[in-house]
Amino acid sequence: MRRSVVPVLAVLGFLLLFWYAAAVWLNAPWAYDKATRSGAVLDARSLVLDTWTQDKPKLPAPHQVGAELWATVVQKNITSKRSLVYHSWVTLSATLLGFALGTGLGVLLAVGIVFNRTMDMSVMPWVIASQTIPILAIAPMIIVVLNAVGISGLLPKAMISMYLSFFPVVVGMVKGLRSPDAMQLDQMRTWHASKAQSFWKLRLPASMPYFFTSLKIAMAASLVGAIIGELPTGAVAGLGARLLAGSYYGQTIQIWSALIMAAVLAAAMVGSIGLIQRVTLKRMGMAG
Amino acid sequence: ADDVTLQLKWVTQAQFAGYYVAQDKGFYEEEGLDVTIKPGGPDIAPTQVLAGGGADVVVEWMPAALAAREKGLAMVNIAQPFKSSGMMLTCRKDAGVESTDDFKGKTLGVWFFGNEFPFLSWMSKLDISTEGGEDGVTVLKQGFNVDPLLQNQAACVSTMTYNEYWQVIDAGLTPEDLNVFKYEDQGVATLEDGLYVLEDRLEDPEFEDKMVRFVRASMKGWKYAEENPDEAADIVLENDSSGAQTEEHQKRMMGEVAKLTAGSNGALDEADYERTVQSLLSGGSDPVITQEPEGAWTHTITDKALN
Amino acid sequence: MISARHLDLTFQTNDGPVHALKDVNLEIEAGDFVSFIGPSGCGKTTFLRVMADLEQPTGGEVLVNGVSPEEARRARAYGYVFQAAGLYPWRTIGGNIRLPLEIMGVPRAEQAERVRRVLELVELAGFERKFPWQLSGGMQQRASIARALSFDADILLMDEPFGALDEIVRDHLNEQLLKLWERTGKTIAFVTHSIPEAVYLSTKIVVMSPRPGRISDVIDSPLPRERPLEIRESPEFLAVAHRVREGLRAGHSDV
Amino acid sequence: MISARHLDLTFQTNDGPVHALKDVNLEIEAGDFVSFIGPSGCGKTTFLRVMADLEQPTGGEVLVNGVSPEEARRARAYGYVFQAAGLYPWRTIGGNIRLPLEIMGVPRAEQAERVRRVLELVELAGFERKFPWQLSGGMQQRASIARALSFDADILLMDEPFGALDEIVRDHLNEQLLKLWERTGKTIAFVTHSIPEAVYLSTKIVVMSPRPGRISDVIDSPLPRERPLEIRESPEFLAVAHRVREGLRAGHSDV
Amino acid sequence: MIWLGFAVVAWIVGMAVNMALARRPAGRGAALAAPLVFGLTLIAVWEGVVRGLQINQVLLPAPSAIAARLVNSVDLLWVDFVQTVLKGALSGYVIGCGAAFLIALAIDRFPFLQRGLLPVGNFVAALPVIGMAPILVMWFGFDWQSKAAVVVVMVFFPMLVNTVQGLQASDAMQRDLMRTYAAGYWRTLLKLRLPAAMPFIFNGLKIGTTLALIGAIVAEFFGSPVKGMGFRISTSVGQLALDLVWAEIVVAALAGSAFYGLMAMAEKTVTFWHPSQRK
Ligand SMILES: Nc1ncnc2c1ncn2[C@@H]1O[C@H](COP(=O)(O)OP(=O)(O)OP(=O)(O)O)[C@@H](O)[C@H]1O
Ligand SMILES: Nc1ncnc2c1ncn2[C@@H]1O[C@H](COP(=O)(O)OP(=O)(O)OP(=O)(O)O)[C@@H](O)[C@H]1O
Ligand SMILES: Cc1ncc(C[n+]2csc(CCO)c2C)c(N)n1
Ligand SMILES: [Mg+2]
Ligand SMILES: [Mg+2]
Repeated sequence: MRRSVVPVLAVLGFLLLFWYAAAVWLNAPWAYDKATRSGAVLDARSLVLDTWTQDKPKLPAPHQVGAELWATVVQKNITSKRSLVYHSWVTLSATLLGFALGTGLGVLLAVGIVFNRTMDMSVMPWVIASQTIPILAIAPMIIVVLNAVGISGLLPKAMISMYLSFFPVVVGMVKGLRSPDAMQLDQMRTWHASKAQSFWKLRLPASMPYFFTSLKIAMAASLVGAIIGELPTGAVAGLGARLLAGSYYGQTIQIWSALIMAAVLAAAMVGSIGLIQRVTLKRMGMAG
Repeated sequence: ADDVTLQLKWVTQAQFAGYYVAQDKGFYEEEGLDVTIKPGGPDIAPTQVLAGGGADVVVEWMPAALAAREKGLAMVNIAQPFKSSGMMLTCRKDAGVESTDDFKGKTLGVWFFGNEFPFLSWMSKLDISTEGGEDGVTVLKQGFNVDPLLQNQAACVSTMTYNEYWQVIDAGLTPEDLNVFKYEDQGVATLEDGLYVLEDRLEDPEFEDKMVRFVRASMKGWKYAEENPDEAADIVLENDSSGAQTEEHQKRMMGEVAKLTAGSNGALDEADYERTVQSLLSGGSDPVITQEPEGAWTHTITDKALN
Repeated sequence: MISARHLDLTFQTNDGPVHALKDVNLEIEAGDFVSFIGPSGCGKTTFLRVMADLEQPTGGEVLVNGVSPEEARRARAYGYVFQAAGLYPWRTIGGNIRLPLEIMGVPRAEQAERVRRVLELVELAGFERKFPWQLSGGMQQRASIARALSFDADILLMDEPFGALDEIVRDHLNEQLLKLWERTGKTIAFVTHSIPEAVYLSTKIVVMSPRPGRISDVIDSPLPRERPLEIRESPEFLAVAHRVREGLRAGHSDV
Repeated sequence: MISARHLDLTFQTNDGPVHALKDVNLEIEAGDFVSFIGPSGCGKTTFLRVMADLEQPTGGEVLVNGVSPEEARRARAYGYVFQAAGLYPWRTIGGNIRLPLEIMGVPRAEQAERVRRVLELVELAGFERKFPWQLSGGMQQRASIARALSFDADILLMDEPFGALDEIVRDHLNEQLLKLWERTGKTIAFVTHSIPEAVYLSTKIVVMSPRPGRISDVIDSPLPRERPLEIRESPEFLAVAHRVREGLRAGHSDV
Repeated sequence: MIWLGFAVVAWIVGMAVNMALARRPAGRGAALAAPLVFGLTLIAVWEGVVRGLQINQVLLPAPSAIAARLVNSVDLLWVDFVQTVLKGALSGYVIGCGAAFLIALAIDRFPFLQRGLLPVGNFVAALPVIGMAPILVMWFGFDWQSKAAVVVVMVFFPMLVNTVQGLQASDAMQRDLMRTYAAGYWRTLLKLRLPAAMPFIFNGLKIGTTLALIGAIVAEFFGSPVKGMGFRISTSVGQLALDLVWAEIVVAALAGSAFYGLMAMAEKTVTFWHPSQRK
């Protein structure tokens, strides 16, 4: 752990440098554009300065994003609509609900697939095919249809999260529930264990490592789902709405700060699953 | 109180100030209505929401509504708060666009999602192909913002007088750098932001009565907004839950929107309607609508509401 | 106790059928210690699995305690020790041994008592709360034997239980197993690759030959029931070992 | 040929250091067949790995052919047979044996010739085009021996190469290995758990004891170089075996 | 009512057929037939419900209407397919997977990078790529290049992580063997670690197929020329041409499944030796 501090810092430092350089490169055309229209001549110094301080840059400089984050995360009351914390919470709640639904659905499907040959043979290819459907295309329809039957607010977004997050859970859990080897299953047979007993005492515990790995993927997917769900709900609130509004008004700084917030959110949630995983597996004696 | 759900065409902004003012000032309440305003967004088709029963009444542009009507969704215009069109094409002078003749061979940014119909009628009136090439224009599906113009990816982009145009200005281009072509000036203006409901629901007298009260209160809201633009902008800002709108932009937008609503008391002007229909019918090989629509509007609501 | 008559078993594989057992006839008396020995792939495991109702014969008949293997399995008539220890990594040693007891619905108090007893039996008292990976391979194997003993089945089926152990540990466990067998009078079927092990442990040695798996020799051991380790250097022992070796070699022309 | 002086090796683990080898001294002459025997975990594998430059000693010195193990490794002085066959599943048997030859840049024609020859040596002619998983465990093990033989290194390091095989196959391979050793005069270091195997094969038997790994006895075999299988019943053989067993038991109080 | 009955009957019949299929011994035929029957059942139920409940076709068109549109608009669908799948998705997929592969090699070669780049990379991978789409459209313009860029970003990390993991998949003993042959880095890479990494690499490649398609389509929502599957979907919703929307979705699902299937087949031939492929 400690050994990685220096390399991580080095990589981060390099990224930052690269970012500043890219900002100069990408924002220079607009600086020149402005200069030619106003008839001014740009020297190197003022060019660099200009590219790092534009209002709507093609790529905002890191300090601009940092300042925006500081202003919207720390300096705003967290109940204010202009606080990123508020919007993160909106997204997070949909993410968590969708994640819970997706995990539930995924586990149920996996159990069905493992225990029922009919399901195994007919459902799996369609689960894969379902993921090739561009979700952004049907997201508005889902929302309209759910709206039509009177469901609105958190749930439609959560449904889209669910749609994206159940897939990794199904795949991982099918693998996990099938991970006990033939010998372990035979053992159960020699003890004349019932199906339920071999599920609770063998298949389920054996699937735990797979379960947590899929949870991590599902959590990230769920966040993406919540954000997608926020785009067509009318950009009401949430990180997705911030992305969209930023995009609508060309506020790149706002886009980037929402993006970074989303990544922080994802990293935090995936990290906490990792933590739970470590504790659980350790208590189960599977941390080896 | 009676429940009414209104679906807007776009995100919360001063374009819809009248409705927010009516709600905020209690005009709806006075009429015994409990109104829910649903903001729209880039992927929300108000026509579809109406069909799905997600809203009782929607704000929509007339070309989209008529197109939907021809597709079998019987939408009826019950009121028309916007008298004139705010749509225009904003071009860079340095891209060499001085008049409509200069469009040929250029790249133009156009909104789709039901907003492309006015542009297509205009081009067919000008007899310019939209398939690209020397004598045609190359059409870009314009995203949410005016980037293509700023980055010289397009010679012109679609803008609204009250919104995107000012984003261009905010970005640092000056009015002197630009040439604008208003659809109104080109004689191809189509009616924007009207209120639409489903035809069969109007047969229900109770619903009709609800709509009468709704339109009355909404128009009251619009007139209030025209008279108190700054206060109206503040009300809009309060209702913007994304927290992304700025006061400056909304006040300016309210000022511009007021110019468009100014000539309307809410009742649809038949002449405007005829002009819109003719413009849409004349769409060359692929017109937006193929036949004269019937029953696409009614005055019954506004008649009852305004007298 | 266990009797096989004209037993046949053919596996259907994509490469065509594999004849794993062919016309196998065998009688095992209650209290016998029977070893199965034979080259790899001759069907020892398959035979054991048929007895345990883990594999269905394609011909012939097996009776366990006078009933079919399935009924015997439902009556929990046997403990099965697999070739690998196969302990559950998420359960402690105690938890692993308790597992079959939980499944069979033994009351809690009795579970604890039995776990304690079998752990003592395999000399693992004090390791109850350890996880399998905290034990050496030999200890794991003993825990897996303890698990098979915990529910006191009359018949013990053991498939190369000591294959992975070094000679000294193996000798030690062999002694322990013999003692257990004597004390409890269980019937044991035991698969091994080691000739000395087979001779040392068994009252009956079954030599098998492959393709298709047949029984090529059944040797009733002349050795007394009481067997110190030194018996392995006695002439009787060497004679039996020799006979087993010859039997094996005969079926082994195709190495 | 190989000499170890005051060899020490400590592994650093999260549970603290593990002293795998302590003050190990040994001389192996060219042409010797040396067996290492000792309880699990006593450092046999570690010692072999040090000779092969796969592990760095933390103290003392090893010389192979008068140079350091690293130089010897770079000079491709030895073939190593691991405990498990370790064949690459994506290569055929022939491809696996060809692997070291490709790496060492042997010309194509000669590669084919050598593969043919070593396959014959381990009696796998005809299996060249099969994939490892299509062979039984014993055959895989032989293929891995063939691979180590293919490039004709002077020194052969073998870590329990016959551990997974049944007695008959094992006897057979033991004979073959002896013949090969006699014919080629290679130096062989051989790890085993089986006392008879160690005694049967070796000119020198190294008995090790654990925690920390030390050499507790080095026995020079009095048996002649020519060894029929029957020699295993001779008194000299049994005497050596007895001495090895005693040595093992001494270091084995902690089963 | 009749149509609702039809839906119920279709469901019962479909399930019965599949149950019968499942009881038969497994074979290639059943493995193909079962999902097919299941799909047909779903479609029949869909048709029955849409007609039975008289669902407005601007909300959910019936499969028959979608099929009709599919047949009538082949030219249009083909143009969109070329623009989105062949130009956007495929080129981005190749570039993204290729770059990820090369960088994985570099990371694997230099442990410093591995310790520094992977944690940062994991953080970057947590970025919702959807949010990147408008930015990339801004940077790379409206045509397929920006779609390819979005695809590159989407497929990059799954591929990178899998390849890095795969390169560590050879076991210690196999690596030691190469050491005893005094084989250098490149030889070890070529003869041992790359082949051993193949199952993981294909995992990344397979995940990438669906991501590539979704990425290319989604990116078109943020600006595009007037063709492409994403463009058509987003504009057709506005025109209430839902049958065309669903026709595009069907094409997308077919293309995605075919792409996935192709990779799965390649996997089967390349990693024929892996236990999961043997059975
Ligand atoms: N499930 C199966 N499907 C197909 N063939 C099988 C199956 N199980 C075993 N066989 C084949 O049946 C034969 C007997 O196998 P079995 O496992 O009984 O041998 P064994 O005597 O136990 O060998 P070993 O000493 O190696 O454990 C072998 O040829 C084997 O390949
Ligand atoms: N890489 C390692 N890290 C830490 N400890 C190790 C490592 N390799 C071996 N050891 C320890 O060193 C000691 C000697 O191990 P080694 O593998 O040499 O034993 P061995 O004699 O070959 O045993 P076996 O007969 O079981 O193969 C053991 O206690 C083992 O746990
Ligand atoms: C994808 C997309 N489609 C359409 C519009 C245009 N639009 C819809 S409502 C409205 C009123 C003015 O704000 C305008 C201009 C856009 N901006 N982005
Ligand atoms: Mg077996
Ligand atoms: Mg070892």
